[in-house]
Amino acid sequence: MTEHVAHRYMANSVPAIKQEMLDAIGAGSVAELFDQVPAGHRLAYPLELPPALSESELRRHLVETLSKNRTTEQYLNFLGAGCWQHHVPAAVDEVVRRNEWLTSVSGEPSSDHGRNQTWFEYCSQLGELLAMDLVGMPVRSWGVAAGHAIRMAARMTGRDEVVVVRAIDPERLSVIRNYCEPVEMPNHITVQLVDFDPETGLMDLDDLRGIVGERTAAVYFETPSYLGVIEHQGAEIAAIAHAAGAETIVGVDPISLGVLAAPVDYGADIVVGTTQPLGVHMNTGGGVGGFIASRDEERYARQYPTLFISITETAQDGEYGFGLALFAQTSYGLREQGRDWTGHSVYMWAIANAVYMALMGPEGFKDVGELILQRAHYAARRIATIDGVRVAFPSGFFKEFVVDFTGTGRSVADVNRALRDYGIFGGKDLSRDFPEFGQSALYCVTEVHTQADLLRLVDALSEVVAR
Amino acid sequence: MTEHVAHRYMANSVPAIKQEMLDAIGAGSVAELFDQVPAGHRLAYPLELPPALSESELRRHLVETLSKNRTTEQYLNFLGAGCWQHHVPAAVDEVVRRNEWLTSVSGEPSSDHGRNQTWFEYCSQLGELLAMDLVGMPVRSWGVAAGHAIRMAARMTGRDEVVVVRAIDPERLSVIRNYCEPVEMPNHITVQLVDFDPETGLMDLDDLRGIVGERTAAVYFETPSYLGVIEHQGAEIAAIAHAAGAETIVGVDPISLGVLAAPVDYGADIVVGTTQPLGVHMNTGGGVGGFIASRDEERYARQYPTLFISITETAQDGEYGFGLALFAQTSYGLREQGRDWTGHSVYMWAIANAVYMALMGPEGFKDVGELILQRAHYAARRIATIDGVRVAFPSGFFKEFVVDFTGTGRSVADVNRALRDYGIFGGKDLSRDFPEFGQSALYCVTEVHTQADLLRLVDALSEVVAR
Amino acid sequence: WNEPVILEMGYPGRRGLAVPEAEAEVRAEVGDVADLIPAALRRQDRPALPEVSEPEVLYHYLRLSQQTLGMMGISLFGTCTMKYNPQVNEAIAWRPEVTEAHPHQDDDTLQGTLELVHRFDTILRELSGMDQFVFQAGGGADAAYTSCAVTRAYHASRGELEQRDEIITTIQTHPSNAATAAAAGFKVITLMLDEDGYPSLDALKAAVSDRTAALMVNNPDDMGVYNPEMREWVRVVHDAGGLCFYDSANFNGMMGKIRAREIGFDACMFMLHKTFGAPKSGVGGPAVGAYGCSAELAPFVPTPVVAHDGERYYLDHDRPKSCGKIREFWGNVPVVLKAYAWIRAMGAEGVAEASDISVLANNYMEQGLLAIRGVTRSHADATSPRLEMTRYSLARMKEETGVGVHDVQNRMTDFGVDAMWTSHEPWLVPEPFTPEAGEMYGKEALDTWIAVLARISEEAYSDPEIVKTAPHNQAVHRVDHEAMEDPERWAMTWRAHRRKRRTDGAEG
Amino acid sequence: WNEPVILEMGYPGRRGLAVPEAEAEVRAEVGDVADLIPAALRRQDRPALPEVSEPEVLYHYLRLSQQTLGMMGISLFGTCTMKYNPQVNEAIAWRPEVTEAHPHQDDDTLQGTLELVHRFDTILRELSGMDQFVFQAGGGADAAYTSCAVTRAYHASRGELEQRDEIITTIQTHPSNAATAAAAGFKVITLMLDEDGYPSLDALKAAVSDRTAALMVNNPDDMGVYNPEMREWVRVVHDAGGLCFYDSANFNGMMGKIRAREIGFDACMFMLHKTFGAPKSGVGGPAVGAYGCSAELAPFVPTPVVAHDGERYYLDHDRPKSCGKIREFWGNVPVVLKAYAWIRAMGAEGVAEASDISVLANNYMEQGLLAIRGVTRSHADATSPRLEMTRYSLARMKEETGVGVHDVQNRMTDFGVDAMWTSHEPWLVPEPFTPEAGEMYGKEALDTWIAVLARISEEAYSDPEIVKTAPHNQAVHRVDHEAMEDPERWAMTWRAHRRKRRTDGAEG
Repeated sequence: MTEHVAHRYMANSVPAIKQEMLDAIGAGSVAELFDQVPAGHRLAYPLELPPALSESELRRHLVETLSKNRTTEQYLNFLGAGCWQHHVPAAVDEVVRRNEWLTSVSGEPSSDHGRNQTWFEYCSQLGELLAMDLVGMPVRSWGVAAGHAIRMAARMTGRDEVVVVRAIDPERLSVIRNYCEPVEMPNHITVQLVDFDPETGLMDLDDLRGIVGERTAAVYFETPSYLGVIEHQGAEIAAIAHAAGAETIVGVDPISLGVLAAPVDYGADIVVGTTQPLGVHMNTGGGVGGFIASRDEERYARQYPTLFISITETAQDGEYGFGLALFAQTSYGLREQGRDWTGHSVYMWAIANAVYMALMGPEGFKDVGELILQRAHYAARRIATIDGVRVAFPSGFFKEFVVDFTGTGRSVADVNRALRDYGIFGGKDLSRDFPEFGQSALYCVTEVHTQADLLRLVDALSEVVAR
Repeated sequence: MTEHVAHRYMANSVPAIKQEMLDAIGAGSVAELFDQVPAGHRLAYPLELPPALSESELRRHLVETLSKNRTTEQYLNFLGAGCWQHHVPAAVDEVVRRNEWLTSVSGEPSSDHGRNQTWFEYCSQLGELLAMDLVGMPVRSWGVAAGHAIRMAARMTGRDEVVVVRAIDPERLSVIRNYCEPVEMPNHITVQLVDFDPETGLMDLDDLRGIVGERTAAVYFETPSYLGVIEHQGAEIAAIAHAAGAETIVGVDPISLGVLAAPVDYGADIVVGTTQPLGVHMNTGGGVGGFIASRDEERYARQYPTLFISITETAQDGEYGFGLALFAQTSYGLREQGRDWTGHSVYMWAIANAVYMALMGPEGFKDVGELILQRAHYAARRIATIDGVRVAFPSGFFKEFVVDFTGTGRSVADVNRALRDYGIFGGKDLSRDFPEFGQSALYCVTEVHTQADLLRLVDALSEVVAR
Repeated sequence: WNEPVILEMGYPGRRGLAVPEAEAEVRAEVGDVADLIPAALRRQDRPALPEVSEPEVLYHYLRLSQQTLGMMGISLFGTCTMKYNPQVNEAIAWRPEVTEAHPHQDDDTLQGTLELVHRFDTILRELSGMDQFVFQAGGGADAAYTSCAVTRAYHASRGELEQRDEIITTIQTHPSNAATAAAAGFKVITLMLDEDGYPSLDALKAAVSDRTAALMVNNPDDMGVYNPEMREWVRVVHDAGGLCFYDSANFNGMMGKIRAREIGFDACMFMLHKTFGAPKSGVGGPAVGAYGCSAELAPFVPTPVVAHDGERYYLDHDRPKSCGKIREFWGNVPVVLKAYAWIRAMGAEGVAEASDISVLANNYMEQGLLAIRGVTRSHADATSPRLEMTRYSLARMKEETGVGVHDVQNRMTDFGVDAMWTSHEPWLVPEPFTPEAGEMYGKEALDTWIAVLARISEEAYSDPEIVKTAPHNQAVHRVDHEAMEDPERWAMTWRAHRRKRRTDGAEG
Repeated sequence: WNEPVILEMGYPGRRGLAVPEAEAEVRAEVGDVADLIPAALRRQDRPALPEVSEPEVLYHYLRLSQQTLGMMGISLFGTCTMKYNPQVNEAIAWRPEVTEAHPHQDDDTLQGTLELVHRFDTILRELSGMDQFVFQAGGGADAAYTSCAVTRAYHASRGELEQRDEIITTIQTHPSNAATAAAAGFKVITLMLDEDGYPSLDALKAAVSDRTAALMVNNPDDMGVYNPEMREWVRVVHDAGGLCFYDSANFNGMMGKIRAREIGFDACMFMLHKTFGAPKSGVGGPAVGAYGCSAELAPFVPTPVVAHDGERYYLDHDRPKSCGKIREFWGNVPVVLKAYAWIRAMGAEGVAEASDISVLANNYMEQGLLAIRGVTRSHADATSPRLEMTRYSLARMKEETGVGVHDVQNRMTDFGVDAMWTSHEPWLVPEPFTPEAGEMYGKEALDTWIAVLARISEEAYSDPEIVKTAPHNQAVHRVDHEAMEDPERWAMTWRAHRRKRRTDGAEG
């Protein structure tokens, strides 16, 4: 029992090997090597951790604990709101799980050639979807991407205000606010929210015109918006921003880009968005990622906080090589003088994204966009037929829409609790963040929802609100 | 809808490519290429298959259908009887699932070097466990291995009887009978069953002596036996066989070999057994595999029906190469003149076995063998304390033991049905195949069963039989 | 670098896996472990397995996997239908609902699996016209053996087994038919080919008699030649009281075109790990030879059979006429699942298109390959197009340059092209090879394959040494095949290697 | 062979994935799809994505994975703790209970995940002495930013934020501390090293004032040097009203030896993708910087926090003093799960032993490396042993042979050894490198690493061209780094590459 058994993860966890190494360096004990750590720094009370488990015990412990979860395989799920249930092709998972890249670090182009090429193919394919030439390596989320893009715009313009659409995910807005710094900070960027039309969910352009001014570094809006609405005034918004000398930053869900115009086509200067829908599981929220893209102009390139992968030539004629570009301007290169900061992000998901985009191709994106539109609109129309239930913006949306239960006298929390008995996760409750919609929920319908699923939802909802 | 969409698995499923190829060969249509197939051979009625599914539809269909199963993760399982629940290390699964070997065929040593080496390492490590120098590539099951080994012995000795222990899996015995051919066939091998002692489950040596004779090609027995008993009269049995000029064939469960003697040490000439416990999931019975091993003598080697992998030298000094050996004597080489026949087997499981044995090492096999012994005996002793319940052979067993419910007045079918309500799969019902044990079941306890699990079983059994 | 053999690795005391200790109460109750084992059976020595850590084991085998070409390159392996193994099928087959299930669980707890197997049975019936499929056979040869066992049981039930002791096959039917027939106790009669590439009807008639138990035959054969007289063959055998078994290993070119039962066959088999997209796994399995037969033969198939009573799926064990077991349990369930998933992804249209493409692609390749110096075709004068594969010969190249098919195989791997298949024994044409284009690879890949062979032909005619000493670019150089046939030098295990090397006086 | 870029592959009309059609009733109800999109927002062009089949995509990326060395070779990447990523952790993290869960599901349906996260929080508290951990930060730098955000909220709550606008760090603390402090709006004061390898206490005292918001520091630093005066540092900063943040990125040598809170720190962060065995994924993530802090700072951490009311786990969103969100949702759950699994496999003893081994192994390597011609150590005269890593220099080699650290990095990959880490900027010693032995690799691997460097040193002194033109053995030759910094030539996407290549008048 007290006998030392070597640990399976540590090849040198064998007393004889340790002694060999101690002998080689002429040390009497391992403790000697920690001489510089004063006694006063050492543990004041002994470390108490749960006992070490063998793999079979560990596996069972984890499986049994996780079995307390309910999943979206078991439940019909209509939650989206920044983390969406799209089909993830099995080939994507197979590729992304390969130990070769999971265990890679940041070696030389020679040791990481395949991974670097894959990252380049992520940027390149996203660039085709966005019709933009400059795409950075991904950042940690859409909100993070928006935050960095706003800071880029502030540095580029030397201005200190940003105009942000109010129909935005409150979590994302909170991230943006953290990136814009509190008012006490000297470089604080003031976030000005611009209203939306309560009838259509579209941006109120009059309000926008009133807010944009000479301190405006950028106007930021999204399409589809958080409320699902396809903001189609992009060209007008960009014109207003540009007229004031501000940058136009657009946030997009890239899975819409087979059917929706690329933001650059209606005037975007910087485009940000999420990478999660492109082949990444929801992972309880751990699947999110963000991107930043722009025209390939030095003015923009020099402000990116991200790493870049560039294709280049090698010592061998006709061979492609791939390496980190513009590394020197990052926080790795310049510490506090660098562009914001970079570090671990979600690069493995960039591999998933690359595989996903390659599998989809132009037609796949068109097909999936159309299917989502069809099924989401079908769902909204059927739901709107339920007594007392209203769809706030019944047209011009992509995959999400606001369902208003106020007329039923039931709260969203109530409805969702009741739906769980039907094996359904109802939409995201908006009643706290958007009280103006009353008891409303954001429903998400994607290509994974069949007509039968949607009818099952409608039946359940009908029963629940009729109670 | 009727528009042709290229199929995702077929790169040439594009009309333009097909036309390019037709043009190249000067054919007017694909139909022309089937000229030799007469009209009278063609489908008489059109093919009706369920509609093609996209990956997301397919995935969901399969997951939803399979969710009707109950698994041994959800239920506490005591079924064994030839397919056992042992811990499968995750590293084994990770390795065995690699597409490189899944998609390999049988190329040259140069294209399949890594796979061949891994197969060689399977044979080599199994050889260490068995203390035998000649190990063939695996066959499809333990029963298949036994059947081939008996035929090898018959060819080697020119005799036409085999003596087989009666305490054997009836499924395995049925396979053996199929390999020994019906009496109508000229090369029929007569299977003589030898009794076991009803007190101990060990072979009745007097009966054996009476049966073995000059027509006996081989004596076949197992340890542990189907009933779980460690047959410790191996040396005596082998002596009786050898005295009659017969071969001794022993079947073993290799996971016992860290604590049980290697059969060669008590006289085995040919050793067969299962590979499933060595890192292969039960797979609803699809995890089974068998092996054949012997001393490295030409007399044996020339009779194997299996493929062999030999280590050898290459054109480069000091380099190892691996290739198929003794291919010419197989059915691939000699058709009906070959040794029995070979073909697809369970070679991917040999990779799993190789990884498993490497992870376990000598100490791992010892530890797991001891743990199984301890927990299985603990379970048997606790179960034996239940009123009316008897353990048929309460000592000298490895991981399985016979629990006799006759005294409770309940049938095994009844008990097992009741146990399912406790989330437990009870032992294999023996009442049909071994009526002499009355209402008995074969219980299997392995390293995955904790004390708490065993007590849960005992509690459930106590309640069930007390009803 | 040269990856060591695992048995050379490690350090005493290192561990790759932790085994928990028994609980204190368990230890107390059962006492000393040694006492639980009869003295005669206690292991005395310590098996000389490697002692390595988990990462060392993992990365060793991952590196070895990387030294395996598989479909990372181009692999057109004839008589074996290289097919895409869809990743979704793998993903599902590795879920716990499949891997963590025991075959003896009560049918009520396996309804999902039983349903899928039954659905797939129904699909195969549609594809073949047969009335019952079983999945117990662990490969194509195992299915051929199953057929022999069913044939025995059928004739035995009629009291004719002793009389009917012959099985007829053809020289281009897979060797496993002849071999399993012989192993099952039958005499084997093998028909040779006529100038059209298939045996004549007259040859069959001469072989058939009241001793005929069965005909075992494929069509098209292993050279891609279709025998248009097969209906008459079946009639001749049936008239003599024999059964007809159709080895559908080469079904890929025929999918959706013909049905074995409609041509008159009593039984057939499909290789789920070839035609139906499950992995071939190094021609190694786990695999499934799905055996199907007519209602007349169904009582004789191995037990159990997956059945459906209208409400519930169950395993039917109660089949008194059954030939018994071919293998323990009821088949390689994950493989059946993958095959089912494959056909559900293809549908009837996809299956038919795959057949079209594979035949078209083979004929396209033939055009390119026959233009290469030193390449000829078997039965060069037969005019009918070959189906999904073609048998070629490098006899001319060998004669003119000394470079034979084995050299070319090795050289191909230098270009990332998996070694091509030659031919089953016996080689009817010298220096044979048999690529099968299949439906997976794009035309670009086929063009590359042709170009590689063309380049090797140029090398053979200009600098044959390059080809004869290949490979130059792979994880290993050319191996010494002779040593592997010599009892003094072959070594099927590391312990044999160490022993024989010691005897040689070499190194250690 | 040279793997093409995916955008060069394919054929018009090929598909890699099927998207189902909407059901007939759905189509009928919603009408023409185009009408569902406002005209101004309809996509007019077709994105120039590749058109490839599923197998083509799969094998392309599998081949690229094979061209990535990772831990298939030996990788001792300093400041980053290369650690085994246990396969069981991966297997569990990819189960549907994790992957197929939505973060907004009701807490009742996420009890399993919440329990594991909460258990892990408890474990990290034990390891650090802190009172609350959050996992929202998607990496170590993100955790540093979290610390800055908490620092802001804390000082703001006391009305001191405007006054406290400085953060102090040291030159051998990871750049992300300085960078996030600046991005958070603080002025950054960076202390330089003294001859002992760490900044003097006096330098700190000189920097501290009533403008000090916080100290952000690691210990040991990125050269393996431990600052024994850290208790005094914390006292000095606290006395001035500042907070102290301990960047525990280099925790591997310290596990089980020290606790940040006991030394006085207010907050710390652990990198779960380094120290706790989750994959590093190309220093790319998904990753987690677990941020922990004292009870005093806990009200300010990002929301939500995983809590337990004795019966039920829940997400606590109701934290009015919170600094808000650092990132959407509540963290990279699979990474937290893997880290939890890792520590459950290690236990307290395993963790302490890992720390011992990593320090022992580093000192063992130092012995071997300093014996190699051209290799020196930073602060050569400092006598205290380095902990889990050591900073070396190849300045002498560069001077004597012209071979620098970049050349050596490239040459190492020829031996299957991943390029070693140099040093974060700024390089305090010329031509630096920083291997970190860790506890995963065996002594054999460390010996190999030393031997490879010794061989390269011999090459540098005998035939430097070999080293300068390396790699010779890899999937790619040495790349043109200059082009990647030139706006006219860099190309971060294929479309940029095509455009710029066209402008160059080259090729296409």
